Amino acid sequence: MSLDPEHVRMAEALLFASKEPLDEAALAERLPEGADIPAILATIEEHYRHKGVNLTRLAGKWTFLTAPDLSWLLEEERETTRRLSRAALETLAIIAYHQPVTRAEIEEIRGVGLSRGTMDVLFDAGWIRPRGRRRTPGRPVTYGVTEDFLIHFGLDDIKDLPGFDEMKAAGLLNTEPTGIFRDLARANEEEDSLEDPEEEEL
Amino acid sequence: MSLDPEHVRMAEALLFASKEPLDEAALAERLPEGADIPAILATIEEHYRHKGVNLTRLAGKWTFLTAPDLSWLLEEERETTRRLSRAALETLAIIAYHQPVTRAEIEEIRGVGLSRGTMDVLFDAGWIRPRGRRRTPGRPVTYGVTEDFLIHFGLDDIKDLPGFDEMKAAGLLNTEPTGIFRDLARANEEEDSLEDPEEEEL
Amino acid sequence: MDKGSFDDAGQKNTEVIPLPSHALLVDLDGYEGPLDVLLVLARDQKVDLLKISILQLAEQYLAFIEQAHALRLEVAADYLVMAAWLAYLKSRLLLPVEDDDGPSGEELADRLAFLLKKLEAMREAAEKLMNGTVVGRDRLQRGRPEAIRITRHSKYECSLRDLLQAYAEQKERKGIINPLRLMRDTVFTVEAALDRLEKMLGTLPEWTDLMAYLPENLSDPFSRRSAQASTLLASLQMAKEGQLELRQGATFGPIQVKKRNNGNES
Repeated sequence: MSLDPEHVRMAEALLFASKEPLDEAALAERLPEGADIPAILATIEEHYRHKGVNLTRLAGKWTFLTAPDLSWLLEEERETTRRLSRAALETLAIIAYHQPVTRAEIEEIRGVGLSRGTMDVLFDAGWIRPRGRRRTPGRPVTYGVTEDFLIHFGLDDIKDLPGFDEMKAAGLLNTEPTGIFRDLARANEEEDSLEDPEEEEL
Repeated sequence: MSLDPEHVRMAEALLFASKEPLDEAALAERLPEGADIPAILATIEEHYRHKGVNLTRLAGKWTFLTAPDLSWLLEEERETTRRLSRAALETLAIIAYHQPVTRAEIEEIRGVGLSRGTMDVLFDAGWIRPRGRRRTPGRPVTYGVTEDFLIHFGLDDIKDLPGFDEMKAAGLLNTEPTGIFRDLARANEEEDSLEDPEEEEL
Repeated sequence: MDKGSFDDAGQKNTEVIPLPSHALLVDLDGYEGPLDVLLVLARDQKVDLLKISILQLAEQYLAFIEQAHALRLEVAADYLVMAAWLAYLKSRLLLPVEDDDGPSGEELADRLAFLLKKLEAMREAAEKLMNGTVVGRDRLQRGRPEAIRITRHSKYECSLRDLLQAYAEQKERKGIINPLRLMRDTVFTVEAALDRLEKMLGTLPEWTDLMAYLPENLSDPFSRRSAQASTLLASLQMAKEGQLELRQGATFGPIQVKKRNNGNES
């Protein structure tokens, strides 16, 4: 049986304009009676096979899609400069000073739950990474900062993070001492040998 | 010079993928350097000329559209078009054919004051825009149509408006005041500026 | 204001039926000013507008205004100004020219005819535009555009000072506020709500009550309230990310959500 080229044109237009992929029944309903839908689709499929767009079957329905080898054309990379939210900043600081630290510990320190986006932002920035699992019930993941973090903040080593007194001396802080930084500095020195014995690698 | 068929595929993919018309610069930016964009477009245009979708030039940009003769088929996909009042439609036509045109000139042609809503509707639809100021006393704002207008009405250029050349040749598109009903126009302007004090702002 | 509305395609526009003049009086409001009335009257003469008898037209218009007065219809000022102007034009046309200041009656008549011609041209143009090829109505764009996927590489700005200050401030704040202890078992977390919403959203394409997304097995009122709050927060988060749309018909009314078609994200 020979195909009516008009039917092919109609199917082409419908498949192009439709907001959803169309199944054969939907096409049959719109095309003149007696149109040989499978043959029409086969013709179009073959015709577009080597073009920039292909007729593709998705879940039993038909739609035009960009040829897979050209999908890179539709990708664009953009760089935007953003500021960290307060929550992200605090979380990052906690991870830096307390690493390896679990999510629950971060929440404990901040006194509020961590929203998912906060950690995502820090991962996105490339500043934190999972370090291993704590050997406690539930084996929670621990987090630490990355090499990028050190590079960004100009630190050779995580131990170079200034303690409170130094910061105050340098005029970086105007908060009154609460003692925590001293404890913290000590805690870091004691616990934060780089390969933490408590950790196992992920 | 022979065309690289891969370039044609790429342009095809880009034009198919985008709902908005693309200009040659946008294509050139995404295609490999040295791609002969006009030749590629000419090839695609010709290839699709008798298909269910055609490559069409609108407002100087390129896009695939369903073939004009298949309009009847696409009832379901049709977008609901905006209902325009008669005043709005006439005003739109006057702006399109006479641009750049001032509010007073529109009123002169229609012989009636423009109610504020009329222009608002057209701005809202994204079809008109302020173009500048006329260098006459009072420096009135002039208006013109937008690219969206051209695209919506399937025009490549303002000169493609139906009957544009004939009207122009017949002098029907001159905006010089006819000098009659000066009283009438003045009566309208005064009335209008009362309800509409910030009209002069761009 | 604009009384005469078009049908969407604007077909109605052109059907300016040559009405007998008395019919004009019935619906004065339907006219777009005096020129519009003149144009309708002029079409009665069924000649090119440039060859029209302006004298006859002026008489018709004046009769029209008179009748409106007789019927005590309110006639707007600009219609009256036009009547006065036409009365003047009529006298200029009928009386021999005595002085040479200003344009002659014939010149004025020609200008009026030209103005009518212009308005008619615009009216026809408007109609042709609406009856022409309209993209979105007669020729369609791609129904499922494939948006250019933008991969954003965010570069975060943050100085060491920012970081340390945040840490110090946080520590201080915590010293004042008692840590909040969450009752983990009964609390339905925002994360859980996000997961649940994301998984379920695709299955319900239409506007759906947000509360339909709550887990079913919530027995005690506390869990239920927690789930409600978390689900609302999750939906706000997802709306912000452009994944769904939210609507609320009235204050305290049900909040509805719908998956957003991110088809033409640019």
